[in-house]
Amino acid sequence: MTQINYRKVIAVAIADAMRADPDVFLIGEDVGAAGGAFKTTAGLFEEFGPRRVRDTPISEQAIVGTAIGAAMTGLRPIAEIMFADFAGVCFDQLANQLAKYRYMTGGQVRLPVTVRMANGAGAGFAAQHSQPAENWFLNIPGLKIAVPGTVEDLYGLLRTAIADDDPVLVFEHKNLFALKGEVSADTLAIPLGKATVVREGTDVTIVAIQQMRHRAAEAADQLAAEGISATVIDPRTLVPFDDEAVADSLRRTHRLAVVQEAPHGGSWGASLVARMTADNFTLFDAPPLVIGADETPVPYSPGLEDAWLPSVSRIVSEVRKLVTW
Amino acid sequence: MTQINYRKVIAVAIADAMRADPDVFLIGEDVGAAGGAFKTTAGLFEEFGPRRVRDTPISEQAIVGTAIGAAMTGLRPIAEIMFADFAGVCFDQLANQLAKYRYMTGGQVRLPVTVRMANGAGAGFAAQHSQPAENWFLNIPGLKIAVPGTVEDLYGLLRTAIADDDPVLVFEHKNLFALKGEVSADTLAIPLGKATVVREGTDVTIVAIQQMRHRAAEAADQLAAEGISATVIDPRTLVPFDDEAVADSLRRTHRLAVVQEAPHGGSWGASLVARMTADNFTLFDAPPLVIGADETPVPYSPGLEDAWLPSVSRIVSEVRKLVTW
Amino acid sequence: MPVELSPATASLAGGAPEGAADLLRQMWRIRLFENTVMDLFTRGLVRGSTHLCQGQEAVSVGACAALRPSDTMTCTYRGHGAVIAKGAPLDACFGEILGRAGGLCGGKGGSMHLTDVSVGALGSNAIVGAHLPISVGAALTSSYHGRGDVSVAIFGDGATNIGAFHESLNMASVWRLPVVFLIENNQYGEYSPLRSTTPIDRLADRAAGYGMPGEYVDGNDVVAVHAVMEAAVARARVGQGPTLIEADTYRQVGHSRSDPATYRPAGELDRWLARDPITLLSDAMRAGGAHPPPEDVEREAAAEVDAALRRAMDMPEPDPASRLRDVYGAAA
Amino acid sequence: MPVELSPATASLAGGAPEGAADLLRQMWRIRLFENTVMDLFTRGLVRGSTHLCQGQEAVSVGACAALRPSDTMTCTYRGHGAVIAKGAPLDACFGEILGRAGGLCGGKGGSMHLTDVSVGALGSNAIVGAHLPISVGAALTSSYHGRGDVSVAIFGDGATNIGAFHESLNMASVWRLPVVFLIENNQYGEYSPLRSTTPIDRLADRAAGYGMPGEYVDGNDVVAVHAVMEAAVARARVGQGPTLIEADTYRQVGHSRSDPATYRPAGELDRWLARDPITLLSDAMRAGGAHPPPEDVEREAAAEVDAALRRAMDMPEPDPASRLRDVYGAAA
Ligand SMILES: Cc1ncc(C[n+]2csc(CCOP(=O)(O)OP(=O)(O)O)c2C)c(N)n1
Ligand SMILES: Cc1ncc(C[n+]2csc(CCOP(=O)(O)OP(=O)(O)O)c2C)c(N)n1
Ligand SMILES: [Mg+2]
Ligand SMILES: [Mg+2]
Repeated sequence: MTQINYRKVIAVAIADAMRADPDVFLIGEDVGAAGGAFKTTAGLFEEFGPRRVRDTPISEQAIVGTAIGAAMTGLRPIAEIMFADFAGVCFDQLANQLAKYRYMTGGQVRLPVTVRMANGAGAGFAAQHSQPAENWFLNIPGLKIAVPGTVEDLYGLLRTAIADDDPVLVFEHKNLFALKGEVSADTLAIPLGKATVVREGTDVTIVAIQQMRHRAAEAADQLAAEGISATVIDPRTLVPFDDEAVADSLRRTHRLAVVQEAPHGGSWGASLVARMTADNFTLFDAPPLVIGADETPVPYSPGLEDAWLPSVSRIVSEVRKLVTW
Repeated sequence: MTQINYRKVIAVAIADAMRADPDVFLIGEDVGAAGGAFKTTAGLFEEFGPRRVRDTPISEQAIVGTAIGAAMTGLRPIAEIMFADFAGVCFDQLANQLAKYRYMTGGQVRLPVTVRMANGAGAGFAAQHSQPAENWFLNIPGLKIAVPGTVEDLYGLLRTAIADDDPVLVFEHKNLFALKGEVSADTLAIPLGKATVVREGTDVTIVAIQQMRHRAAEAADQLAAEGISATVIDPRTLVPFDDEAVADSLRRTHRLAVVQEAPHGGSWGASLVARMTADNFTLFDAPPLVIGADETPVPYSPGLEDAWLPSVSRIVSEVRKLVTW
Repeated sequence: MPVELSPATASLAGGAPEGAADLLRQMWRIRLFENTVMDLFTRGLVRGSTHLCQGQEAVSVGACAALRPSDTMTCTYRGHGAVIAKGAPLDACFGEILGRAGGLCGGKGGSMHLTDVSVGALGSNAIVGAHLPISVGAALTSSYHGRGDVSVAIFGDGATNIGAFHESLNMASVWRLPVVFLIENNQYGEYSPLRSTTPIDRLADRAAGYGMPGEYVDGNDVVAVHAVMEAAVARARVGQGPTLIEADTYRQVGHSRSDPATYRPAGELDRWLARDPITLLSDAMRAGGAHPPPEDVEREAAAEVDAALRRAMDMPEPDPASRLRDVYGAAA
Repeated sequence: MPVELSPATASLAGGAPEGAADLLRQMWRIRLFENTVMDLFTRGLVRGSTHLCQGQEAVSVGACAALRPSDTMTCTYRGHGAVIAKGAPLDACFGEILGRAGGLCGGKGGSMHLTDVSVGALGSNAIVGAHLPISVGAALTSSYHGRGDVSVAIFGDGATNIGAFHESLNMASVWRLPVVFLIENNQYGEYSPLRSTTPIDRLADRAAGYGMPGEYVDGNDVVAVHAVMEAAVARARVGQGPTLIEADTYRQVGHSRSDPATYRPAGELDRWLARDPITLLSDAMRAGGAHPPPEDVEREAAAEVDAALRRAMDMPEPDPASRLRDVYGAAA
């Protein structure tokens, strides 16, 4: 298989899903003729036409609501919310409708809706276009959440999300668009709730997603040079979450660090730590650590944003302290 | 001072604030002539008139946005969002505007906006009118969050919120409306970020807010009868959070249980546990525990909703297990 | 503001048309259902809140009579009437409000969320305006498959001021989707009279801003509602796009169970009671000497409602463990 | 869709009015500012994104010329022109886009969030439609204090389809607040031509749905924009409520820095370039033999922009620790 990047694999996954199932369609602002604001849906309009690739007005509530109504009546919509931050303008549709409709109706409807959103900081887009917005949805049962950090995971999780009968939010990290990878037949079958072990080590378990997965892996390389052996785990989905993969590693390392792009309050990292300390208390030889961003909005200026995001060197130094605790 | 209930003290606090500062005004759906959907603002329209007590169309985005614009230009708005769940339809205004405006402009504006919302489960309002929505805002730096659980705290925190130069979300728990209490001169001065110790004990620290604070206190009574001595702490505000009060108690009890109305993922309880285990790891003699609701939307039927919410007996039995861990 | 309407409007002036008995029967079923629900709440047999539609029956009955079973409908927390009019069984409706296992939603939804997908009642929504885009989505499915099914969203006057209304009408019009937006203008949003929240007199006029037809109809005249809906549905079915309809009516009861509705101007309720939709149709039927006579229709409906309530009262409470089901379909 | 406009419209046909040189100077300052920003991005001196307004200068310049300093204005990510027109200093605008400590927002906001509260430029918003209710709030303050100040929200054609637009216009009208809603209709929302997302031809027509006046104006004719704004502002100041204005113009550049704008029909750009707002005004001034001549105005503006850029380039980077400030005002 040929190399492809994180940006381009999106359209490949969507096209494959659309070819496989005539009920799959794509809806969003400029997803069609223009190929997407990030060019992540280029070529789909040409192949599938305006019936299945629909450019919308700037109306996120209508986009998500339309996807819900279409899903309820048998279609399998993929809705794009251009930047994850814009989930704010359709939050009711996501949190009160999409997440709850099946439950409130006692299971009368299926909601196979995939909502794709470009996520995350590090590209100079400032406070309203950079939030790691996956954390907004953690306390809303009914939504599944995928956070792919590689080309393979993005392809595989997107296919899985589209095929899943429940709502799945797929966060595409916009600072990973240039990342390269290969899509093979295996990638098709990435289930929700299955972590991947990025590297194996014995001294500490580092859990990280998306942009931070890569920084964590780089930090692990540097730590290895110092003789510190780190496991790096990417859970790939936050709901469901593969607690067992983390616990399994903890049984060997007895130390846990979560690296995340978000501030601490209400984050997935904090929730993971709370679950792990509740369920695997005796495994810990040192305090669990969450390495995250400052409790501020995302600043614009490059120097400020770089300082805001956990850097490789900060990860290295905090993990080093953890290991020697 | 005379007894007053949680429902009625709201209008007292608002009236006192409006008398003290002519720039304070109230805006929301049916807050005026009708005295509020929960009758929490009764009498204000009669005293202050339509200029300062403004009934709005059903337009939550416009309500919050108007409050922001008014605050930025010198007023001190109190905006009511009738049910906290409706924060979904104005989430952008809360999360991307109110929380970030000061920061994005480099501190050019003050945003003394108080947003009041009726919160919580237990009254048979079903999935779209019962969520403990305070957890939606934890990963959004820039918002302060008050969760008063008594008449005194509601009065005091509402006054403090209105006087504060930053945005404060005040969650009023609708299952506490009948709760009685007294408002005295002291209550005026409840700062944000200052917990209250509901009862002192030596075996376990229970942290809980609003409805669950009362259930926790009742559970503590029952546990006391069994010889288990529990401290119950109500943090009263989630942002800022009085970590020190919890840590201080942990130094004596070495055991922590959070009782919350919400599911675990992304909750304030999980975040608190993660902070405590990171900062006070050696204090723990047993795994920290979060007693919360199921990971489902709030069901309607009384039997289902009662099973969903942590009950006094569930708190008792889980804390009992924790203490003997 | 609604013009003062004569006791009988044009469509009923010449007597009741064929099929009037069916329309009357539906209105009685709803009226008596709602009266019974009110009674259940008053007796403390139900907790939470409920929003009733006595006086507004002509809107949902007239509208749903213009639909075929494969057409879909969404509505609000004040949707008991609409869900019944679309064909949901009365016993399962009662059962849901009572929170029973045999309720439409197994007791998970309650009064504000009556849903019966099997008859095309796609859901009652408790967030003002939120179901409009969902109906747009149902219309999209119809158009996607070329089915000719029509989707109807029924909502209140107050909902015309929320963002989702605007986005839905615009998108439906751009895409010429088969959806009808039906405003059940009962003159109030909670306790606020329409004129205090809305700067125009005719809500149907908002249609122009979306390039779609806007129709106004006497919402207490079930035959007139039916006629205007039939025309809108016919346009939608053949691909001519959405319509906005304003049906003027009146909420004869409070907003919710705790509301005594003291904010109404003196005499207003009486004026509207004189134009009660059931009375209007019954009078027209009597004038034409209809068979069966209206009294028989009422009696049969009452018997049906009573029997349904008894069945519902016998339904078991849901198993507490059932609260953990139906969050996800696929394994989570 | 915009009618084809003649090269010079009515207001400029008789030559340029008094004050034309000031309007021209503002347009040149903005044009050259934007050209410079484009150059900074092309040279990789700025990261993130930027949205420029070349070709649209007449809208913000004409609008802001109708305002007094205590009047307020909000705008979008495409707001450099509006913020400059309202009076923000060029060097601090450059500084902000460059992310410098001396930028308007200390480097925290960037290109999409230029804000200068001291001159009434209350903020540039990066969420489509989100600033409309904020401008309603500023108008509320004015009316609360009886100040007579007017609040203006400038936004794009695409923003007229989002919920916040609807809620804002409705509430402003119900309360007759002193706010002007100004649509800068540049024919596209990102890459989508207006007609593909909006089912009506004249956006100003939406005003009727809110019971407020709707005005259409040639947005490339700065004098015409100014005139229609003055009338709306005058109405607002004396308590006659809001106005919706649609100013037709054209985005001569791509949506954002990465957009080559290949979706434009052949010839469209040329037709609009022929009606460039700066050219139109300059021609009218020349026809009237204006002093100073347009060339002098351009030259002075260029010198001013150059000097401002140099000052901005000399501003220091912000202290990294400053990222922790300005979240809260009171201690958190
Ligand atoms: C987004 C949102 N805001 C507010 C409410 C509270 N609320 C429930 S019903 C209602 C009035 C709705 O009025 P209208 O649309 O006229 O419908 P009606 O109740 O008259 O049928 C309001 C404000 C809500 N449910 N959702
Ligand atoms: C709520 C929201 N949805 C989508 C976007 C992405 N977006 C940025 S600009 C833009 C187009 C806006 O078009 P218009 O209102 O005409 O303004 P213009 O850019 O033409 O000035 C879009 C869709 C956004 N910023 N906010
Ligand atoms: Mg109404
Ligand atoms: Mg535009």
